[in-house]
This record gives sequence, C-alpha cells and structure tokens, in this order.
Amino acid sequence: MTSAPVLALRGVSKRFGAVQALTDVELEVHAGEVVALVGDNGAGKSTLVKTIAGVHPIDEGQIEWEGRPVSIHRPQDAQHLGVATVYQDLALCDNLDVVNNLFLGRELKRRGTLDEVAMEQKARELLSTLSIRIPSVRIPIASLSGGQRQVVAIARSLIGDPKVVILDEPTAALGVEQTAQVLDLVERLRERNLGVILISHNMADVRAVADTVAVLRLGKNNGTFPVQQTTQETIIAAITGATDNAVTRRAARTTEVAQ
Amino acid sequence: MTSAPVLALRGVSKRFGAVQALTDVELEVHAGEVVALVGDNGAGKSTLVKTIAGVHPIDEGQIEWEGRPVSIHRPQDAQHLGVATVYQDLALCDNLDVVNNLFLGRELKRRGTLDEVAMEQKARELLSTLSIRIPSVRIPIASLSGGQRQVVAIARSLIGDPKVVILDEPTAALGVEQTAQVLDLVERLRERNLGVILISHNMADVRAVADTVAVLRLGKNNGTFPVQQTTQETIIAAITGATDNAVTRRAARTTEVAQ
Amino acid sequence: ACGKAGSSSSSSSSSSSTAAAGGSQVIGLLLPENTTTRYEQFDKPLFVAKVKQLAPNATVQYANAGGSAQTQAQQVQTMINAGVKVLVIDAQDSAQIKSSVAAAKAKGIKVVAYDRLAQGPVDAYVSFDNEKVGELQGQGLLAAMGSAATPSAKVVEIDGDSADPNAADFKKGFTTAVAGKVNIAYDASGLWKPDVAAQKATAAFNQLGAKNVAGVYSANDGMAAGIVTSMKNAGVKAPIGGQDAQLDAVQRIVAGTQSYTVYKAYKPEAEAAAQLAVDLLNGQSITSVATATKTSGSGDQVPSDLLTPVLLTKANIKDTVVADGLYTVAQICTADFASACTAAGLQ
Amino acid sequence: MSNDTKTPASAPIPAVDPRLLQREAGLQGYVNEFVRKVRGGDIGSLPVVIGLIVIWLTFGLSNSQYFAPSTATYIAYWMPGVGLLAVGLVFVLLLGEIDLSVGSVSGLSAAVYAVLAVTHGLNPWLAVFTTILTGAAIGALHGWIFAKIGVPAFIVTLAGFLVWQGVMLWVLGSTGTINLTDVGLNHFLSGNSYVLNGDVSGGYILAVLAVASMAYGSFGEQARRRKAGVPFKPTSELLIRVGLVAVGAFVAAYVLNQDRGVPDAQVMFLALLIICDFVLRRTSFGRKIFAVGGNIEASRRAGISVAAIRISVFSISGAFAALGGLTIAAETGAASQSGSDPNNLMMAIAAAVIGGTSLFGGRGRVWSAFLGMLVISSIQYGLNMESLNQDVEYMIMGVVLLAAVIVDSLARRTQKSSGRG
Amino acid sequence: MSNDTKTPASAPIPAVDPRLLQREAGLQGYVNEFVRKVRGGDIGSLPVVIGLIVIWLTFGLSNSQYFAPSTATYIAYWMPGVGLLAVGLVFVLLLGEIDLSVGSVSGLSAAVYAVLAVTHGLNPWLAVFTTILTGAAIGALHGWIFAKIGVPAFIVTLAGFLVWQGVMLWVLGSTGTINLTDVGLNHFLSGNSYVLNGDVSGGYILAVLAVASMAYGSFGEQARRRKAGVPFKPTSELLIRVGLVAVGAFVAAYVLNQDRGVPDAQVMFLALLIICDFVLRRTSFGRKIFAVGGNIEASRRAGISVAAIRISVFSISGAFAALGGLTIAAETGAASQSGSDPNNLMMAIAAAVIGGTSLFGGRGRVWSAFLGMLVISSIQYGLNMESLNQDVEYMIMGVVLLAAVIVDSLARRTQKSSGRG
Ligand SMILES: Nc1ncnc2c1ncn2[C@@H]1O[C@H](COP(=O)(O)OP(=O)(O)OP(=O)(O)O)[C@@H](O)[C@H]1O
Ligand SMILES: Nc1ncnc2c1ncn2[C@@H]1O[C@H](COP(=O)(O)OP(=O)(O)OP(=O)(O)O)[C@@H](O)[C@H]1O
Ligand SMILES: O[C@@H]1[C@@H](O)[C@H](O)OC[C@H]1O
Ligand SMILES: [Mg+2]
Ligand SMILES: [Mg+2]
Repeated sequence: MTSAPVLALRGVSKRFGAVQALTDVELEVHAGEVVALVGDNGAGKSTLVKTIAGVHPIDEGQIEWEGRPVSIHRPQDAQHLGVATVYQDLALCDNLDVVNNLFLGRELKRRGTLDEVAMEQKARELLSTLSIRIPSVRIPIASLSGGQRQVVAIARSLIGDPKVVILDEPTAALGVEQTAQVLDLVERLRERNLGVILISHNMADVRAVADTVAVLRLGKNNGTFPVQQTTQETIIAAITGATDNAVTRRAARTTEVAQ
Repeated sequence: MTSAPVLALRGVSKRFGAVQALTDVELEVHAGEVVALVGDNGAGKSTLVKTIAGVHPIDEGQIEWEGRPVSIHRPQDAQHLGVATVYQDLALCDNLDVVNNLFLGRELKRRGTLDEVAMEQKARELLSTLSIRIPSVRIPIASLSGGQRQVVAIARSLIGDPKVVILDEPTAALGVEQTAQVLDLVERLRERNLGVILISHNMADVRAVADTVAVLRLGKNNGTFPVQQTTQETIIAAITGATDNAVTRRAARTTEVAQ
Repeated sequence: ACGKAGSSSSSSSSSSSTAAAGGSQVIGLLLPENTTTRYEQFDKPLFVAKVKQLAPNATVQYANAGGSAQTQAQQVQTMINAGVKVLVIDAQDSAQIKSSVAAAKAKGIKVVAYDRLAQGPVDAYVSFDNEKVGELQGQGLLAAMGSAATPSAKVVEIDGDSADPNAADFKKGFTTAVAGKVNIAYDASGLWKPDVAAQKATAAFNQLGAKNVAGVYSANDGMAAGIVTSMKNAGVKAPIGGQDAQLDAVQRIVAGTQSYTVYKAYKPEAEAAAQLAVDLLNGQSITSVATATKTSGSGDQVPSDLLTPVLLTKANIKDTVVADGLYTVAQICTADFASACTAAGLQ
Repeated sequence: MSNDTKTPASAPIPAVDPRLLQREAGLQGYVNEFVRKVRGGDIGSLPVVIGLIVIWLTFGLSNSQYFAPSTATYIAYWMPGVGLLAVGLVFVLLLGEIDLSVGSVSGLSAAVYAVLAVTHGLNPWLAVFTTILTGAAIGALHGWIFAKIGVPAFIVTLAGFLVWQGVMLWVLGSTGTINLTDVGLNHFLSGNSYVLNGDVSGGYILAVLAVASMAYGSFGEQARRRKAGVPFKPTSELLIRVGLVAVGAFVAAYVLNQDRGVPDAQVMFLALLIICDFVLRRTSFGRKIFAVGGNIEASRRAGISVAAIRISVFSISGAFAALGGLTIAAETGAASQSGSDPNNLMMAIAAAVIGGTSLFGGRGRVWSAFLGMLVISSIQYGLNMESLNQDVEYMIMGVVLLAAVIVDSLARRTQKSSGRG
Repeated sequence: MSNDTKTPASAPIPAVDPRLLQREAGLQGYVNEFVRKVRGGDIGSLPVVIGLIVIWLTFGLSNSQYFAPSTATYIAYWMPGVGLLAVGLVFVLLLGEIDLSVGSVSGLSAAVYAVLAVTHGLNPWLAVFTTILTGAAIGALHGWIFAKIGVPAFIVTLAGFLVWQGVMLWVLGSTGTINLTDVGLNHFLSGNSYVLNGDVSGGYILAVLAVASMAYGSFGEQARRRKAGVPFKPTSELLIRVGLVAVGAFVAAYVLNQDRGVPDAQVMFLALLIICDFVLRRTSFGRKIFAVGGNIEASRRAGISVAAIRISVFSISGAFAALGGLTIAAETGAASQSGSDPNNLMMAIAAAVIGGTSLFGGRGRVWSAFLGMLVISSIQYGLNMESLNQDVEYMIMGVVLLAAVIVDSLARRTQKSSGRG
C-alpha cells in the first residue's frame, strides 16, 4: 500500500453549534482496502462519513482524492468523484416505491422518458443478490421493514460505478443471512479494487472483512490498527477508552457464572 | 413456568393491503422470562410487536393478558396493561430535547406544572446507567447520533412500572459497551420478574440472555426453542428456512480459507 | 397620583400637528376601495387639484382603505395623530365609521362625508343620491328595452356586494323604478366582481333560456364587463347597463354591447368636497355649498350638497364625459372601436 | 407449553412472496380485490367521483334544469380558468409547499396582456407569449428567494400576493378595466370558440383520440413488461379501465354536443393536463419533484439539486397562473382591477386538495385539478341557478365542499395505518 | 503509514462531555459565545428585532412624525385585534396545521355579540361569555371533523371560512352594520380605556410587575437547578436578560405615557400572551402540543390522545378568534358585514410566521404573535402616514414584509444543517 490513498482526510474538524463533533481527524483509504471505522456511540463516525459524502461541509482540514486536495460541498461533488454512501439514517423517500428509490437521481431512460420496465427488472436482480424478500418492488418504502429498507439503501450504492463505497452500519438491521450476504459483498468490492469504509459496532464482522481498523473516540483519532496483528481486546479498549469497561466486566461475570 | 403467561398471543393475523404480514401467530411470555423473537428481515417481528403495543389493531386472533383476553386498540391500552415498548423505528419527537422525549406522556409535575428540574436530574441518572455520553440532555433529539437516539428510546421504556418490556432490535445501533449495558439491563429486568420480548438478529446476544427463542418466518411461527438445549445452527436453519444458506456457505468458505 | 399621561408635553394632538405640518394645514382624504376605477383615477386627483387651487398652502393626506372598514378606522386614527384639521371620508362602511368620526370630532377635527353618508357628528356631506342612481338605472333599462318592457318580460338582476351599504340603495332605487313594469326572474349578488357576475349571469341565462331574457341589470360597469361577455356567449340579445361611466363601459356603449351607464360627475362632486373642506379649514360658513339637509343613519342632520347623477347613453357621451374632460375622444375611440365611433358620430 | 420444538421448515425460496395476496381469476377475483381495496381504504379517486355524483343528483333533483346539456357547457367553459391555477398549484403542493401568489399573478398577467395587446396593439400571440414568460419569471423569482435565501415559500408568496396585486393596479392604472379584443388566444379561450366550430364530429373525434391513445399506451406497456418478464396487468383489467374511460369520454362528448360542442378552452385545459401528467410520471424531472416532496434530505443526498427543482416548480406555477389569468380574462371579456380575486386562490387550492393532492408533499396527480374543479364548478353552478342570498350561498358552498371531502376521508381512514416513523 | 498503532488513551469518563464548548468566563466569554451563535445561525428572535429596528428607522427618517409617542399608542391599540387571532393560530401552527376560518369566526363573533348585547340588550359580560363559548365550540367542531373524520384541517377550515361568513351575514341580516355600545368588555377594549385611566403610574406599575416577576422566575429556577445539581444559567446571564427586558418595558411605558398611557386592550393582550406562554411551556398539555407537532406517530405511541389535543387546539383557536373578533369590533366601534375580512387571516398567519413560528409544526412560541404583529403594525402605520395610492402601498407592504423575514432567513441559513432523516 505505498500508492497514494484513493481518499484521505487531513486534520478534519467539524462543529455543530456548541458541540465539537470532530477534531483534527485523519483517515486514509486505499484502493482494494477495507477500512473499518469504529468507535463509541456519538464518537463522530457518521459525522465523518457525512463530511466525506458532502452532506455537511467541513469546518477545517482537507480532503484528498487520489492524492489531490478536493473540495466537497454538496453530495453531487462526492458522487462525481466516485463516492457511494449508505447512510445510517438511510435517507430514502418514503413516498416512492422501491424501484424509484433505487434509481433516484440515476434513472434509466428510453427515448428521453423513464424506462420503468428496465429499472424494475434491474431492481429485482439487485435485490435477489442480497437475498432479501420484499413483497413487491412497487410498494412504497414506507411499508417496508427496517431490514428491507436497509437492503434497499445498500443496493442503491451499487448502482453507478463508485471508486469508494462507504457503509455506515449497513448490517445493523439485517438478518443473519442478509448480513452474510453484505459481508460477501464487501469482499467482492475489495476484489474489484474499490476502497471501502465500513462502520460497524460488531467486532466479529469487522475482524472478518476489514484490513485496517480506525478508532474514533470523542471526535478524535484514537489509533489505527492492522486487523491481523491486533486483538479484539485492544480495539475495544481503544473504543471505550479504558481496559476496564462494561464489556470486559460483563465477560468476566458471565465466564464466572459459567464456571 | 406452569403459571399462566403474563402475555399470550393466540392465532394472531394481520394484513396490510395486499400483504398478509402475520398468519395465525402464537406467542407466550411468562413473568421473569426473556423470550427472543427472531426471524428473517420482513418476517413480521416488528409488526407483531406493534400489534401487542396497540399501534396496529389485529385483524384476527386474540391477545391474553395474565390469562384473560384483552383488546388492545390504542397504545394507551397496552400501556395501561403494563407493556413498555422500544420500537425499531424509535418513535421520538425530533423537535423535543432528550429530557422531554424521555418523559413524554409521563411528565413529572410539581404543583401542577412541569418539574423540569426533577426530570432533568432523573434523565441524567438514567442515561448514565446505560453509559451513553450525550453532549447535553437539553439538545433536540434531531442532533443525536443513531446510537444515542437508541439509548434514549430504551431509557424511555424504563420510566413507569411495566410488567412486560418489548425491545425491538435495541442493540442494533449500539456500541460494544452500550450493548453490554443493555444486555445487563435485560438480565436485571428478568431478575425483577418482568416478562421481556427481545428481538435481535445477533445470535450471540440472543443466546447470552434469552430463555426461549421463538422463530417467525414469512409471518408464521416456525418453532419455539429453549435456548439451553438448542444449537445456533438449528435456530439459523429455522430462520432462513434451510440448512444450506448464505451463513453456512460463508462459514464454510471462510474456514476453508483459514485452513 | 403621578399625573395624567401626555400632560408632560402639551396636548398631544396639538403638539403633533405642529410638528407635522409645520404651521401649514392638512386635509385628510379617505377613500374606500380600489377595485373600482373611479377613486384613484378621478376622485383623488380632482380633489387634490381643487384644494391646491383654493388653499395653496394646505396639503392633502390621502389613504385608501382597500375595501376594509377596519383599515379605514386605522387610517382615520393615523390622520388624527398626524394633526389633520379636516377629514373628508368616503366611508367603506357608513355605520361602522361612526366611532372614528366621533374620535375625530373629539379632537376638534371637522368631518366631511363624501359620496356615502357616514354616521356620527358629520359637518357636511357631498354626494349623489344613491337611490336616485338606482332609479336612473331602472329608467335606463326600461328605455332601452322599449316595447319589450312588459310585466312578463324576464329581467336578470345582478346586484353589488351586500357588505357595501350602497348596494342596498342601488337595488332599492332600481326596484322602485321597474316595479310592475318587468318581471325580475333572477336576482343574485355579483359581489362587485366581474367573474362572479359573469358566472351568475350565465347560470341565469341557461335557467331562463337565452331567448327569454329581455333585459339585464348590472349594478355597476365592472360587473357589466363580465356579463356582456356572458351574454355574447349565450346569445342573449337584450339591453344591459351599469353605473360609474368607466372607460370600458363607454366603449361598450359606443359599440352597442351595453346600453347605458349612470354618470356620476366626479368633478363637481370632488370639487364641492374640496370647497367644503377648505371652508371648514378656514372656519368659514358652508351654507352656500351645502344647501340641503340629509338625515344620516345615526339620526344626525347633515348639511348636504346632493348632486344629480346623469343617465349616460350613446346619445350624450359627447355632452357628458367628453365635455367634462373625463375622457378624450381618442381614449374612447381606440382601433377596436374606431368604426363604431364613426357610426355614433363621435369622430 | 412454549417449548414445543417444531422442525424448521426448509422450503426453497419461491419466486413470488407467498404473503402477497394475488387476485383470483375471473370476475369474482375483481370483485374480491375491489372489496379488499375499499376495506383497506385503497380506493383512488372513487370517493370523490361518488361525491360528484351525489352533488349532481342533489342539484338535479331539486331543479331539473340542472340536467340540461347547457350545464355541461357551463362547467366545461368555466373550469379551465381557475383550473389552470390549480394545475400550477399541484406542482407546488407536490413539493409540500404553497403558492399564495397565483391569484395576484393571474390578475397581473391579464393586465399585462391587455395593456400590451389592446392598449399598445402588440401582436396578440406575441403578447400572450410575453405574458406567460412574465408569469414564469415571477414564479422563478419566488422560487429563487425561497430556495436560495431560505425564506419560507408561504411568506415569499404572501409578499407576492401583495406586491403583484399592487403592480397589477399600477399597470391598469390610468385606464382601469380594459375590454379585450376577440383575437388570438383570447378568441380561442372565450365563449364562441368550439372544437371544429361546434360540429358534432369534434367531440367524438376527441373522444376517439383519447380512448385510442390510452389503449395504445396501456397495451404497449403490457407488452413490454411481459417481454421483460416483470409483472404486468392482465388484459381483462386493462379492458375494464379503457372501457370506463371510453364511456366517460363519449358521454361527455354526447352531452356537450347536445348544446354547442366542446369549448376550445376545455380542450386546451385537457391537453395541458395530459402533458403535465406525462411530465410528472414519465420524466426524471417529475420524479425529482416527487422525491423532493417526499424527503428533501434524501433527495439532496441522491444528488438532486433541490434548489433547481424548487425554482422550476415555482416558475411552472407562475406560468400556469399567467395562463389561468389570460383564460379568466378571456372568459369574462376584460382585464380588470378585481382580476386578482383572492377567492380564485382559495378555489384553486381547494380543487387540488379535493381532487386528492396532499398538502404535505409527495402525493398527488395533476388530474386532481380537473376532478376538484369539476366538483367546485358543479356546486357553483347549482348554487348560481338558485339565485340565493349571499349568506345562504356561502353556507351551502362550505358545507357541500366539506361533504365532498368527507366521503373521501371516511374511506381513507381505515388506510391511515400507523405508518413507520 | 496508516498502520501507526497508538496506545489507546484510557482516561476516566469526565462528568461533562469534553466536546461541549463552554462559555469562557467574563464579558469576553459572552461576546465569543454570541459570535459563535450568530455564526451557527442560532440567534432566536434577534434578526426580527433587527428587522423591526430597521423598519422604525426607515419610516422615522422619511417622516419625523413617525417618532411621535402617538405612534406607539396607535401600534399598542391596533395590535391586539389581529394579534389575538395570531395567538390562536400559533397553537394551530405548532400542530403543523392551519386554521383558515379565524377571520370568519372573528367576524361571526362580533356579529353574535352585537346582536346579543345591542339588539337584544343582553348583559354585555354575559354576551361576551356566550360569544367566546361560541367561538370555542366552532373551533371544537372543526377540530372534531379533522381529528375524528380525518378531513384535512385545511379543507375543514376552508369550509368554515365560507360557512361562518354566511352565518355572519345571516346573523347581521336585515340590520347590517351594528354600532356597539361602550359598555363591558367593549369599553375596556375600545379607544378610551387606558390603564389607571391613563395615569402615568399605570405604565410604570406594569413595567415593574413584568420585570419583578421575570426576575423572580429566573432566579428561582436558577436556585432550584443549583440545588438539584443540574446545569444552570450563570447569574451574570440572568442579569443581562432581566436588564434587557427592563429596558424594553420602561422605555415602552415612558413613550406611551408621553401620549395617553397604556391601552387596556394591550394589557389584556399581554396578559393572555403570558398565560399562553405558560401553558405551552410549563404544562403537560403544552408539551403534548409540541410533541404532536413534532411527530404524530411518536406522540400516539407515547400514549397521547392525538385527537383530544387536536380538538382542544382548534377550540383554543376558535376562542381566540372570537375574542379577536370582539377586540376588532371594539377597536372599530361596530360589528359589520366586512368583519370577516380575509386580510385579517393573512396578517395573522404572517404575524405568527414572521415572529418565528414554523408552518411545519413543533417549533414556535406565542410571543411570535406579538413580535410579528409589532412588525406588521409598524409597517402599516408607516404606510398609512404616507399619502400612497393603493398600488404603491401593496407593493411596499409586500416588499417590507419579505425584507423583515429575509434577515431572519439569511441568519438561519447557516444553521439549516442537513438534519438527520
Ligand atoms: N446536526 C447535528 N447538530 C448537533 N449535533 C450533532 C449533529 N450531528 C451530530 N451531532 C453530534 O455529534 C456527535 C457525533 O455524532 P455521530 O452521529 O457522528 O456519532 P456516531 O459515531 O455515528 O455514533 P453512532 O455509533 O451512535 O451512530 C454526537 O454527539 C451528536 O450529538
Ligand atoms: N404499514 C405497512 N404497510 C404495508 N406493508 C407493511 C407495513 N408494515 C409492514 N409491512 C410488511 O410486513 C412485512 C413484515 O414487516 P416487519 O416490519 O414486521 O418485519 P420485521 O420482521 O420486523 O423485519 P426486520 O427484521 O427487517 O425489522 C414486511 O414484508 C413489510 O413489507
Ligand atoms: O360607484 C360605486 C360605488 O358607489 C359603490 O359603493 O361601489 C361600487 C361602485 O361601482
Ligand atoms: Mg452513526
Ligand atoms: Mg423489524
């Protein structure tokens, strides 16, 4: 990984009113690399993702794309660079149906008008690779289950031809089977030489697919670890900021009971 | 567990337009029992929860409370019986601050007017037992992170004096430490002899705290298992409807690679 | 205990009036609405010009209530604050204005009622007789119908907005004039709005049958514009008239699509009001102008100058609106109406 | 008891979700599905149509005149004016916004047209073009202040309501009411212009065109969907739909032919409705309007320029207000100072909402402008026929308006599912 | 490079979130925090206040008369009428709904009062009571049709707009305008009733009362919060706030005393504002209104009876419309057929919105009715003073109204963060 990272954040800070959500954050993602971004609730992970995706402009610092500084002010800017994002808060239009949400902003056309047939066909294919069962691709998003919505959001990010895919807790609402499919998907993305940023609270998933783990704590970097050489305990300690935490205490207690 | 279940569903069905979301579902929860409700995405878990909580009235079947049939038409009905619910879609008022959301509908009063001071004090205590860090309990819910919102929703259900607590994917958005705290909390609820319905896609969590696992598949019961005597594979097979599924395939593949 | 508010300075009205007018004298003119052309096109400029001529150092403060009695009450108070000496009020609502008139009188301000007789202690009144306007309209219609005016002849009547007290006067005058001579087969309010009037007229024509309509009454010219179009569309060939002598109405009269209008010569009305206002301002007697007396709705006896409205038809266009300088022949005879004008002997 | 351990079923995933209720074959299937839809509150414009029929029957029974063909002519003639304002408003309502300026803009446009074409003798078509452009520009200005400066649309257009009314008075200023000359678009929109000069063939040709193009569209789509292997509507259903439209179209043509034919203004109105419906449902611009109306933030994140959509929608609303103003002026034969009647604004909003467009954005169709105006014109005509006092008229109008929507609301109440947050 | 492994920090959890920016001590701290808030767009009613000052300066510089104390009397006297409609509307807007009927209900109420008290000679206070009850009942009826039948509030109240106008015309019927007798509440609200009969002490007593109760409230709360160990505002900040209010109150009292004192109508208006503010912010009923306005489904799930809240809010709006109608009638001296002026509705909505209440529910304060009316009355008076033609007046009114909100929108734009979905 000596080549320039496809995406790099340099000293990024972001403030909301009286809350300093991010302070001097650094992050690098290379092509073909899966970076897991982990951290406590409210650590600033989603905020970081949104700054990259152009949802919030950054206050200070710089974003570099393939080695060159770029400015990302609007979601379009990020999309044109080749960033596809799955947001934690999904961001779907409740009034539109599944097909329309999938292709929103990137509709397929035929003689200048929407090609509903082609979109519907493509949507069915896409959803079946993620083994989700949705009663009909023509029902409004509002009537889908949490996991079904999540899968639609993930499928959305695969339309188009991104270079970096950002997944903010993509498997949070997913069933076991769908989770497995998404992890497979992440691996396929890596094979296609894309950069992937994966946010997750599930250490097992992180260890299964990530190359690197970046820890955020209270809006600041708190270490970057190669997955292979790092124990789960080290990562959890970096997340919680202490080696003695609810997780270790719980673990200790339950093993005690079991013994 | 020979006493009457505190809550029982008998042949409950629910339809949305052309979608038959639940068909003849049976479920029992006893005092001091943690029932895990599991199933694929879109299996109907949240719909089931909402029927119990009075969000959707049921189309057919019966709900029994402490052995007697009851009718639940509105959320108030369920609350008066003693059901507290954490919804998957959280259901918080974005414009209100954390304290106000916590006490919504159950405000503390002092001489007839709202006792903001007491509520704020209580809110801080409650949130700290769930080890969540929120910049201020006086900022609107809209500006909280996904996990922070989740914790507020969980804390809400603990205000009042419920007999049955229903948690719909409570740890989906939570960090490792907060997840551990919520699992601890579930155990404390069981110790206080409450009935708990826990929905989760995380088999490890389910096995850690549940007594019984009820599986829902395509809106129908697909088996009820005592956790102690059942393997994870059996449960996953019941969820996915097949012993050969993406999870087992993935497991096989990754072990292969590791070897 | 601590003294009356306002007593620290001198009396508020006098202090502000000196501040406002710097010793000069202000007359307030309040007109009621803006959907009828006359007010800002004629009444206001004619009044202002006459005041300038009679009292060069007096100024006129103007306000239009936009059809709201509440706004007009606010405007009266504004003028009282500004220290006017005389108010000339065309009341949006001649009853409701009573308390404003009383408030002005309490400050020693003289009040002239213009066009509509305001209630309360009014000093003088200039107007056309509104019932008389209705009567003229009735006579105009009967004349235009000629032999068709029989007790069974069906007439469609579109009145003004009942929220305007004048509307009742017009209706009353008209009804008196035509009673027993024709059959009012349809009677509804057009709210002073051309589109509403046009729709109601269409409904009436459908209802009665286009061929059976022998005459149409429109309370004013604005509504007549819409009704004339409805008549054309429905194929109703019958006389129609309004009031106000609006330019478009005069043109229609030239073209023959409207039969008459009632010309209320604004110039004498506005100038009489200016004369009264200036006389009151200078503390002079007004008996030479306000020769008559009229009893207002509040029972006050008001010295009045009542002008006579004129029925305007194709025959007397030249002698009325053109002669009075209201419109030039060129204004009336635009390209669309050129040939009709020639036929009517206007050009 | 809760411990009975079933063996998990392990069926292969079926192609169609087994929980999706399919319509059974044959007529019985339709009836069942229909009953299910009505029960579930999923009934489209059915309640409004029922409301409309009730209105017709009520007025017709109280006054047999109401069933005369001239009633149809009246409605067809007076609908387009305010109806066009309503069409523009549907676009704005789809965004979840409101445009209070349409009444004033329509009044101003009539004034601008009159001054250009009559006073200054400009070529009438050029005057029409300039007027509509003015309307669009005014709308774009509203949209810009809303989208770029961030002033709520309600306030921007409330200011517009006042300002353009002032400008209208100023434009009409010296002349007051201006009689329009019967040329150009004005002739086309005013009372003596009927399709094919009122020849009976006119109405039937239009009806045939409508039915044929609808049939072509639906069967064409069915064929393409069948070929692509995605679900399609069965032929029987398409036949029923086309049949219903055919009955409506031919009955309307027949009734209008009994009187004077199809007013050209109505033809223009229908043509614009078809175009707008196409834009909203079949173009990506239309799709974006729905998206922004549904979830602004999601649309923004999907790369849609929310500001551009807002500006264009308000500009469309301005253009329709201008065209509506021209139509109202043509209908009444003159441009006057009362052209910006706020009542027109109210009726236009009411029409859109009665026809089924949501005030909260993201849900609606331009056809609701048509349906709503049909309801309103039907009530208005019924009341106008009775020569009632103003007080009674206001009361009846309000109550009937409410009644027309109550049917709809009652039917939909069952559907008002708790929705997801 | 991305592999540098830092040892994780393991500090204990601090009591206060380290990311929460605290205000530094001293004056500099205030200045810094203020600048930060302005930058972040978190500026409360500051922009509207600035807009107001700009309006005052503009009119004052163009006409020195505008700075006369009588201007203050005018504004204080004419504000309460429409202001009371705006107060009722704030409640409705907080729900995210609209009430188009307030103008008509106010007109009807004036008519009902006039007929009862003047025509039938009922005891004037009993007549007032009956009238307000009528307003509340009408509002409750609107609320019921909206909440229980599910007709959109917009349509229900649009129907109300028409129906109650009709009823008003019918009530006034043959008599038309009815001049009111100067007794009871009518005397209190009309032009010759000033606090303590216009004695200068009146204004100052009110100012002292306001400042003292505010100081008592804020310091009391500070003490209780301090005792409970939850964060509280520092004494310096409270002093600044109380000081600002004191300056405002005493300046207002001084200016009004230069003319005729504080109009009683204004005192009633202020008293009602204080009560409503208390209800909205300090009672669980008020909290529920905000909750329903923020998220209906979440409120329902929290066990709030959404229908009950809706019905009571519309009933409050009806009661305020009735009281507003009585006030307007008292201000103008009569109940007339033009009492239901739709302009009043427009101005009341504009006042609420200009003052900072959102049209989309869940955000606002009753004080916005006050602030907004202050802006509108200030503009209106300024325009009334100039001898303008209607056209110019409409234009200026619209532009100034827009300008007053633009300041606010520009300031808030920075804040309009992308929000979470
Ligand atoms: N729009 C906003 N306004 C104010 N504060 C905000 C806003 N967005 C985020 N924050 C604050 O910034 C902090 C970081 O939030 P963020 O959503 O990035 O956390 P996260 O790491 O994604 O947490 P989680 O794991 O719970 O999703 C939180 O304390 C939150 O309160
Ligand atoms: N309001 C609704 N209208 C129509 N269909 C609905 C509605 N609510 C749920 N459904 C359908 O019912 C089925 C069950 O949804 P539900 O939310 O109960 O699933 P779930 O088991 O909670 O899934 P997940 O694990 O993804 O949360 C889904 O197929 C969904 O599309
Ligand atoms: O001149 C008329 C005026 O007297 C009346 O009050 O309003 C309508 C006008 O046409
Ligand atoms: Mg997050
Ligand atoms: Mg669920």
